[in-house]
Amino acid sequence: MTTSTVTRSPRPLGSSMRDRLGSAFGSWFLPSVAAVAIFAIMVALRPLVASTTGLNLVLAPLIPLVFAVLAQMFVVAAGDIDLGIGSFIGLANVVMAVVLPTDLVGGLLLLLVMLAGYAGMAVLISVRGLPSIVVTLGMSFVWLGIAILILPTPGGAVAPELVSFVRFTTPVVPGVVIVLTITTVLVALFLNRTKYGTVLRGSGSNAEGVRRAGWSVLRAKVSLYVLAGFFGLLSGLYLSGQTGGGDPYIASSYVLLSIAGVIVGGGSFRGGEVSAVGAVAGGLVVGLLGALLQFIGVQSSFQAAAQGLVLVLVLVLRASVAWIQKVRRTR
Amino acid sequence: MTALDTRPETPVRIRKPALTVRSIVRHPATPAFIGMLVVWLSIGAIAGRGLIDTISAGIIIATFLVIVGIGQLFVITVGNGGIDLSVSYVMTLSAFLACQIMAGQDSNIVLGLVVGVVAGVVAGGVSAFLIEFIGMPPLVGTLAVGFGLQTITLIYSGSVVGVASPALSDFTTMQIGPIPVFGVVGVVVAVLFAVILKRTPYGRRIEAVGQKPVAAGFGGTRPSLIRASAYVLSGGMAGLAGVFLAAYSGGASLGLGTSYQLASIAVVVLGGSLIAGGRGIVSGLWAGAVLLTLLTTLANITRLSSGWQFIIQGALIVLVLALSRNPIARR
Amino acid sequence: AGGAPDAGSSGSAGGDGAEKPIKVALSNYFNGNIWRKQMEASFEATAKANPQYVSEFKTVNSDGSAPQQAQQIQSLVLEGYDTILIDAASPTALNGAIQEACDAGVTVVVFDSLATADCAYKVAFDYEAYGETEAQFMADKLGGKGNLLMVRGIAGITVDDDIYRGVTNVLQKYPDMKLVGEVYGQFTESTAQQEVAKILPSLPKIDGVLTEGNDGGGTLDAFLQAGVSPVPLIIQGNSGQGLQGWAKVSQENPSYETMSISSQPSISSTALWLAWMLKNDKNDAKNLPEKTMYAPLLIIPQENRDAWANALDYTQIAENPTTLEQATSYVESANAGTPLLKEEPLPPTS
Amino acid sequence: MSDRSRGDTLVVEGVSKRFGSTLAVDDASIRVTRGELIGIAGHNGAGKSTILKIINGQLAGDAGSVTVNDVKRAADQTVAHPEKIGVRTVYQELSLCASLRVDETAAIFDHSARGLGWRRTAWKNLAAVLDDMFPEHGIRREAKINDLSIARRQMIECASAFIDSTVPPVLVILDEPTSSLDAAATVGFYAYLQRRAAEGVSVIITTHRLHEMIDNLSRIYVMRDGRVLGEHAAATATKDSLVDAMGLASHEEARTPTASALGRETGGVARSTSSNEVIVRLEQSGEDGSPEALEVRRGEIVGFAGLEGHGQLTALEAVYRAAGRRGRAGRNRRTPHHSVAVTGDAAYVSGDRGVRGIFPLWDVAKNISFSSLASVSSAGLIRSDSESALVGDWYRRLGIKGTSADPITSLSGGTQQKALMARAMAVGSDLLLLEDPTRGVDQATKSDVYELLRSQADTGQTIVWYSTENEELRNCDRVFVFRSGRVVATISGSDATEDVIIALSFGDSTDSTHEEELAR
Ligand SMILES: Nc1ncnc2c1ncn2[C@@H]1O[C@H](COP(=O)(O)OP(=O)(O)OP(=O)(O)O)[C@@H](O)[C@H]1O
Ligand SMILES: Nc1ncnc2c1ncn2[C@@H]1O[C@H](COP(=O)(O)OP(=O)(O)OP(=O)(O)O)[C@@H](O)[C@H]1O
Ligand SMILES: [Mg+2]
Ligand SMILES: [Mg+2]
Repeated sequence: MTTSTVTRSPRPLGSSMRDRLGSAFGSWFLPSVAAVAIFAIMVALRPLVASTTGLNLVLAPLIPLVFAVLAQMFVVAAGDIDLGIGSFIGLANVVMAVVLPTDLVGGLLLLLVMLAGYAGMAVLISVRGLPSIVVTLGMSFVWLGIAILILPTPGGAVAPELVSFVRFTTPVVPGVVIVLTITTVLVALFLNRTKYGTVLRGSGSNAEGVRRAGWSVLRAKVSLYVLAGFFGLLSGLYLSGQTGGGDPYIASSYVLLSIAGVIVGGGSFRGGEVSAVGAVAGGLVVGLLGALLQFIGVQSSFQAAAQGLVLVLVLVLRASVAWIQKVRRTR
Repeated sequence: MTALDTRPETPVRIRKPALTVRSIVRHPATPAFIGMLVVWLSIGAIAGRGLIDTISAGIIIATFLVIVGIGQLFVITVGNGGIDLSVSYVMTLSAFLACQIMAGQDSNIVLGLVVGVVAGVVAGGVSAFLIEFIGMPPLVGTLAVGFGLQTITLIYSGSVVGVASPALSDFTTMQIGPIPVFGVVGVVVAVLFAVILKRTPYGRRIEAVGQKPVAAGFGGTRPSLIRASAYVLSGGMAGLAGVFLAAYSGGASLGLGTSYQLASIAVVVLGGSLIAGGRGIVSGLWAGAVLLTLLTTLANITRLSSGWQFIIQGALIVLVLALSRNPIARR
Repeated sequence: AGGAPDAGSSGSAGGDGAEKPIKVALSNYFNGNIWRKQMEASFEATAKANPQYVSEFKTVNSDGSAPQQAQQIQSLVLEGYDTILIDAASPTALNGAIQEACDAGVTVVVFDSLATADCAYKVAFDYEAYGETEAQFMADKLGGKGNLLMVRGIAGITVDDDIYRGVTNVLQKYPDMKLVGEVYGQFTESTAQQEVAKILPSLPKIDGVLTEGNDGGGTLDAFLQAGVSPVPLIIQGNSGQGLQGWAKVSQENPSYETMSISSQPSISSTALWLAWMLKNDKNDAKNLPEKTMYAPLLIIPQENRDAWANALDYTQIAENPTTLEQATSYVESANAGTPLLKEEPLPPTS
Repeated sequence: MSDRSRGDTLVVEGVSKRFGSTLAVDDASIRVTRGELIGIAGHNGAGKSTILKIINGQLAGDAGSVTVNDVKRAADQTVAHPEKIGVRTVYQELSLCASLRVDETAAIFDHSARGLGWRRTAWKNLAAVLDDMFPEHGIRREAKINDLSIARRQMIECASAFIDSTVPPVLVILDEPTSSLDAAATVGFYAYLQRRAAEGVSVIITTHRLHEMIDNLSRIYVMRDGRVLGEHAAATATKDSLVDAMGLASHEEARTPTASALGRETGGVARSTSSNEVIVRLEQSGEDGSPEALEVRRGEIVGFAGLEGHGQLTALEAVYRAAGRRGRAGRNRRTPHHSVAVTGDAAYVSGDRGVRGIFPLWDVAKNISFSSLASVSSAGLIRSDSESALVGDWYRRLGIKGTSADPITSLSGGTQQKALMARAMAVGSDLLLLEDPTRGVDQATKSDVYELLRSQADTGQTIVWYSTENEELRNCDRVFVFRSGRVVATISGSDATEDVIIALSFGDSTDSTHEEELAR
């Protein structure tokens, strides 16, 4: 008797390319290629970019953004979205510029309280089953309000030690490259090569399954949020060191940029589907995009549309690659 | 027919239980109405005057938020992570388009309104395409559309003198006795859409798709079409709100819609609708819009510092959420 | 007083052919309102009309993001611009990038919304004088007493803080003038209108309204719509909408007299000229006290109102295009320690 | 093996559990000795999963006690980490994380895998069991769970329950572990269980595949409506005796005369009441490659049968999508194996209530009227009197108790299912499609449903009925048996016994490769 081959048919009802997004190509590969490509174009246009100075100039402003993307990545890993990360980073910046220089202990304490705030949000979201998108939106006002209370108008002065720490570089390898590499490797190792990192990714993907295997899902969520808060603080640290002063609004654009970075970096809102390398690459892509458009000479008025277009293109590309893989597999 | 018909009659109670105090207290819109009353009366108590005029001014201004909010409510209610971040950009573009057509004359009011709404509908259609066909997450899809609209507006507005029709301007601010005509329009629109949501097959489908798209699909609807329709509706409502707002303020201006991007989401949630979809409460949205509109005034007349104003706003959003009962948890 | 943007091209600054043109970029952090659009346009018009002073120019904007603007500035350095003009997203956030640009030998001029970096030259509006001027006018008109409402800009930014400080400086001297209400109008006519409309019913009778720019027209509309009569004294913010509204009120009530004041978008041209002077070592620009000069605020008194109201579109903002001569005089007055902080020009005749 | 090897690993005494008005477990007692394999049989909703969750301490019971390895606790106490007392569970619904790799997944279960090389350790432990249990599993350690077939995922879950971890397994609880495994894998699985039992591990299994229990276990507890009715030695039990004990047989007898009373003696295609109008046309390529067509006529009841995962559901859904809307023609639908055309419109009853059926935020009335909104509306508005009338009518016809203003989630599963039946039937469509419609429905209601379906067919509605319960397919006029995506046989309803269907499902030779193909 002949055995006919059963092939996969498109899933019945309610299916769309959405299902393909993120699954097959939810990885670090495409964003990394994109980041390298953008960088290559920039070097081709201005060879100076490839020099140590050039790298420092181009990449330094991206470091806080990359940290913000990593922060967002941890929240997305939990299956949530953080609309408050921008104000949170702004508050961190204000604390580092205003409180830390005069009151080291009080400042550090305040930063710890901020981390505790993230843990609290995780508990609230997890235990009360609240929508993260609105809780974090509400908290964004709270962070901003505290920042304005501490520093009514931009100002303050960051401790010189912090400035020199952030500006650290070597003559051969630019400091920014070192920081980016170390961060990426550490986060990737943690997420992929430690057991708890794996549990955290698993908890975003199937919380019940992870709970049944004997892990605390609440603790996992709190861990992810605290990690997000920690990287938010790091982002604030680098912003403070780079700018030397405090500004509550400094990172307000990071909310949408960080979400875009995570998605471009192969993350998916279904939770658990994140990659550190991808997120860093996604952050670089989103951050370099402005510079690239500027190098190519896109008019300033067109920059918003160009950014939107690139977002769409990257996601369409990912959807198509996933689709092609799927078709090939059924052949 | 069969043995079934010979079964002794089972008493069937079909009618809904009567409106009891308990059912009112537990209604999801109740917190928003109570909040609205508390804020309104507090303003009156602190100021010691203008109780009626405060609420009529508040209701007029809340009406713009009610109109965009209704579109946002449909998008959120239809589920699947639905959120429309493009509304603010739609409002501004539609305002310019309509004002160019009206050009300070009364003869082209209808055409101006139609063009403003159609522009929003087209934008909503593009969002729907990106989200339902390409499979982009709504957050990113609508943002990409927003970026595109922003650029169009920036370039296009350079050549336009946007002055609204005086008659339409008068209409938005007209009062008969203490009753603001435009506020009545807002109530009528809210009632209309409440009826659409709760009393028409289309509205039932919106809520059904928001609860269980697959179940709705097997129940005879096309979830992706229903969802797409919500984005189109949202675009149209944002366009309408943009035209009215331009009329209210005499003409179009850049940044006209900016504050409505997140406010439109907040009022939906404040009003008791579920951010995860499946339950939309238009009455609550209306109260939430008035509440939010009057909240800044309350903050202003208490002369609190702006930092505290932000903190209170944020805390209020989180508090109302945390206290509300969510039948099905989260997204 | 005004002139076409190229009025200064006649070499009045002692042009002798040895002058070097500059390769200049404008970094604007936000172009989403009309003031910023006019500011960009002024820069581009001046640069385009004066090829002997400007060899190459370009405008970039960063959509409201300070870190992105910092990156843009660094990219501009890599692109080889020898001069960068910056309307800064934050007083502090760009200082690192600016310092690096200076270190790379780039002339940096910050203007309007300033950054505090030491190495940068600054073209400022004296916003404290803004507040003092309008408050003093108010005090004079109202005879030192009355209830005031203030429409402020955006919470937590320097401009708002400076103007407010100027206002309170003056009001301290007049104990009978009371600030009975404050709202935030976000420098946007429609927002100002809504916020004023909401707070009006809960305020006592208002005698005057202080504003911070691009908000007077909306404020006036709010009073008119609330049926307040007579309309209080509202300081206008130089927008076409506000000036036309003021003209209309005056038609009905000839005794209604107020003023209009705001910053000028053409400050970008002033910054451009300063950069050129620095590059060519003219007018002792390098030795400006604290590297700071002022661009005058534009005041429209009653008698200039109709000229400006007719010259402006509904959404436009009044400005006096800056010529090289004007810029030179601003620099000289600053060097002399008597900076020109305000001017009252008539609209340029085109 | 220690000398207390024949002691009791598990003693459950007098456990009860109530969910609202449902008494899910009623004074149940169970005993498992060391190294014993026992089964729990019972109808849907009998309380099997519930008692298992009380045993492993994930759910608090209301009364009774549970003793594991001589440690006794009250049943109302939950256990945070059952794996620490050697109790392992494989749940009915899969609990793997789609985004993880196989070795990462193994590590999540394996608390002994830690330190450097934790992934290698975890994989080594898992692979040891996998190789032993399913020698031809073909699972690679780098594969992502997302890319694995359901069968392979189930293999991983089964294997992970037996790995050597910090605390070795003492009692393993398996809730329907073999539902996606093919025959060969199932054989390997039970052989493995026997070996582990010989080492002293105790195992409790639930499955609806009764012959598996009879062939492989030592004792079988039978549950019905929450009560443990008795225990049967597998050696002497037969399928009939179990079915008897589960209370299905009495129902069987009660139903048969009704069926003949309805004039269905011929039971074949050419039933007098059915017209010749073709409602569904299903084209496939025959065994020799030539096209062949299967037709369903107006008024017919046709069952879709076969082993799970052989394309019945795909075909049923394709029929639904091929149907038109009211007054509109449908379109041809293709599946990998069929081209489907339908005349008229269709309504669908889903068996997976939770995901594909109910609208949990709504009351019962809205749930029922959802598919018939047009008929209760006038001028675009839903008329509440028409809606009430429609809902009331179906409340009476299906004998649903309570108020239609109750939230649907407050109803018992079976009643929810009735509401879903009402939703689909109220449409009055040409075609009624049923996907395991009696899942979770009690026996009395089941026979009501069968009668109702028959009467609907008599009024000219065509019914296509997918079922995993082969027993109930005898209520069909004809049954299409699926294998590897194609219809391989059509038999008349009266011939559709479990044995016949299973024999046809497997074909001449057991097609043990189909899972592989399904997986790719
Ligand atoms: N969390 C719950 N809330 C309410 N009722 C429940 C809950 N869990 C189970 N029940 C009810 O308890 C009864 C027993 O359910 P259980 O899941 O134990 O059945 P089962 O024998 O495992 O059935 P199946 O063979 O379908 O798996 C059913 O009537 C079910 O509807
Ligand atoms: N979109 C899809 N992606 C992946 N696999 C699929 C898809 N559609 C069907 N399959 C696989 O093809 C096989 C046949 O599926 P189908 O649903 O038709 O069979 P079935 O007998 O109805 O299955 P079941 O009863 O297990 O749901 C199944 O193993 C299923 O997992
Ligand atoms: Mg079960
Ligand atoms: Mg199936």
